Amino acid sequence: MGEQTTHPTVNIAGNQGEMPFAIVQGEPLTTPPTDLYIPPDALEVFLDAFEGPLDLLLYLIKRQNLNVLDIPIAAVTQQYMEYIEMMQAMRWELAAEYLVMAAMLAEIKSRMLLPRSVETEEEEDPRAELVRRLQEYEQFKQAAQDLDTLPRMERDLFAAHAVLPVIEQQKTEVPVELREVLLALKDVMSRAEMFTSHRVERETLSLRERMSQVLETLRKSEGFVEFTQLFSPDEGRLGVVVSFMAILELLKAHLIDLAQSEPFAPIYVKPAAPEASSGED
Amino acid sequence: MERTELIQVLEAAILAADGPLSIERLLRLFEDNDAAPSRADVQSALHALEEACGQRGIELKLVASGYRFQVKQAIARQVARLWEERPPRYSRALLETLALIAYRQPITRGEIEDVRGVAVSSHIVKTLVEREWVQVVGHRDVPGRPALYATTKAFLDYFNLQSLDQLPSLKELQDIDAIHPSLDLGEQPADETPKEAEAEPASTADESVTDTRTKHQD
Amino acid sequence: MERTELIQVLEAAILAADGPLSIERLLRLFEDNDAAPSRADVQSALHALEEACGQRGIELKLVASGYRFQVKQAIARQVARLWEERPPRYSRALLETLALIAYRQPITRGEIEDVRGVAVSSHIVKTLVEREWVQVVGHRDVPGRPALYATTKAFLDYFNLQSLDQLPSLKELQDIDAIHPSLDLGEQPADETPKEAEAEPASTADESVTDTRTKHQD
Repeated sequence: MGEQTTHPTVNIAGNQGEMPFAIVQGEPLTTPPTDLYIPPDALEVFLDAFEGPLDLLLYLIKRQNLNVLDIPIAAVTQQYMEYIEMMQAMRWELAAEYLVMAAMLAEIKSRMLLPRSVETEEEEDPRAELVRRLQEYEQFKQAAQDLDTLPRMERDLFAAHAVLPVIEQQKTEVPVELREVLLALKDVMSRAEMFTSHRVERETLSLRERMSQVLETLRKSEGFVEFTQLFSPDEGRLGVVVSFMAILELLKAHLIDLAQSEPFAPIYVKPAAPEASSGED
Repeated sequence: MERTELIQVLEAAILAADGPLSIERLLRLFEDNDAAPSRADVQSALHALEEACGQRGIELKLVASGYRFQVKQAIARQVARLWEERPPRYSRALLETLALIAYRQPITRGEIEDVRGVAVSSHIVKTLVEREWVQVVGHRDVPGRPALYATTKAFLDYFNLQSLDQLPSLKELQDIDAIHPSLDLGEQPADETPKEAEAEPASTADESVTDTRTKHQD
Repeated sequence: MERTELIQVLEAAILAADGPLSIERLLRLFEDNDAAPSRADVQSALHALEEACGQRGIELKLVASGYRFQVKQAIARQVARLWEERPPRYSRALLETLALIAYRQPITRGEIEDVRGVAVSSHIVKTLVEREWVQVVGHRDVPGRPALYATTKAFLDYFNLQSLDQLPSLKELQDIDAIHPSLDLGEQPADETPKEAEAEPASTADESVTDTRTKHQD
């Protein structure tokens, strides 16, 4: 919503013809209507231009260069009512706030007409509350305009940015706790419905570890490894058994091959691949 | 750490960051550094950086959440041509709501509506919250426990301010007593304002607008 | 247009833009300008700008789509600490992949995908290999010869384990919440190992998830 169409010029008297007050069927209305007649087409625009009854009332007062502190309540009320009636006649759904204001004005007007009782000291001016609200509203209407004129980002200010170059060998050492890994495994296993198995897996793990070790040894030696080299006697019988199981396991999985040139000759272990280390993934 | 190097790192960091950087955040850059600069070192380096911008197209600016570099206002219009889209404009309703939150915070939606005399659309509140200009800071302890809104640092940053103090001051309210001194309303504090207020109530508003505008045009 | 001003506008524009700016785009900034600089002017100004960076934390770089300022390589690492505040976290997908490699090694990517039910991104595998927690220990002799992944000593070291045995069994995992966070798992007796390992070593390695389940139901 543009400022031009929404801001009724605050200071009216003798200060016309700058910005169009509204555009009606292509014709700019540079002067806010000075009497109560508003072209029917303009009425909607007119109403849109106000942020509510206080805004409209403020406009009516300012238009006549009246002091907010000393509103001729009868005249203003009459004008306000005429707007409201006109709008109602056009069958626009008026926001309830406009009608509430109409009632308030009517009440103030009637209270102003009542003769003052002399005894009641410190009687409040019936307009006091209205004046307070009008001023308060005007205060923030102004504050909003001021805010709008502050230099602001995107419109008047632009932040300056430089990019960060790709940082060489930047190791992002993300800390991970084992517990997190285990929780992840638990999740994936539950998803895969693996927990129905009641097997004890601890052994399998040592077996699997050994399988990996055997494969790694093979990979590092880039070819044949003598069978016996895959065992380390200092691990004891247990270690030897696990190594042996691992080799059998790898054989069964066709991950390694055994080769022997003649009976009782040394047995060699090699990766099952035609070529040792090619094309990962 | 060498002062020259410090200045360079500060410049680069502020330029590389996604938003303004506070001194605290800048200090943390050197935390594990053996020769970590002191707060005073950093402040003095920032000062040097500010001065070094004299001949440059950008300036170092301190806003609510810290330091940022921004295009100098004098050439901002020229640079703005980079973007085809016009900058967003905000409706009066939104600006009035925002102004009320800024000046009266913390404030409920109902209280905003009381002043504006019309309902505040949820759309406006949503926009303000989404832009991170406004946040809910609590709830008023009345039936319905309405949310209390306040402005954020991002709001100040956006409007190039360091603190709420820097907002343009509100136009003074005038006492109706100025007209009818016999009627003591007792509500408003009876300060010295009425005298000046009497002078020309309507014009002050307009003047301040023009002031601000001309100030920021050059 | 003054050369000084031109340099300022170019600097500001390149810093304010969202991406690199080509000479053409920069020239368009002055399109309606009476004293619009020539292409040669702009180029010479850019050169001056480049030289002016000597003592600064940033440098002017020409990349494929144009000019941009970037933090000098020498201090980039220091500046990058701005983002270190929030320690990065590995994704669930990465942790699951790691866990599956640990428990099911040697394992192919396809097998990991079978269990997880979703594709494993190469990025994850790359991260794990770069971190040296996982290595390729061979290739499965099936079409495509997929790599077989296994965990490394560095993996054990990082998690303070002496061997994979110290990881809780799958069964124990079900009660993981009962496991002490410090995971002092080294107490478990190792002597039953051979017997049960004998039980059916092959199945776990090769056969699919479902097979394992059905075979080992008591």
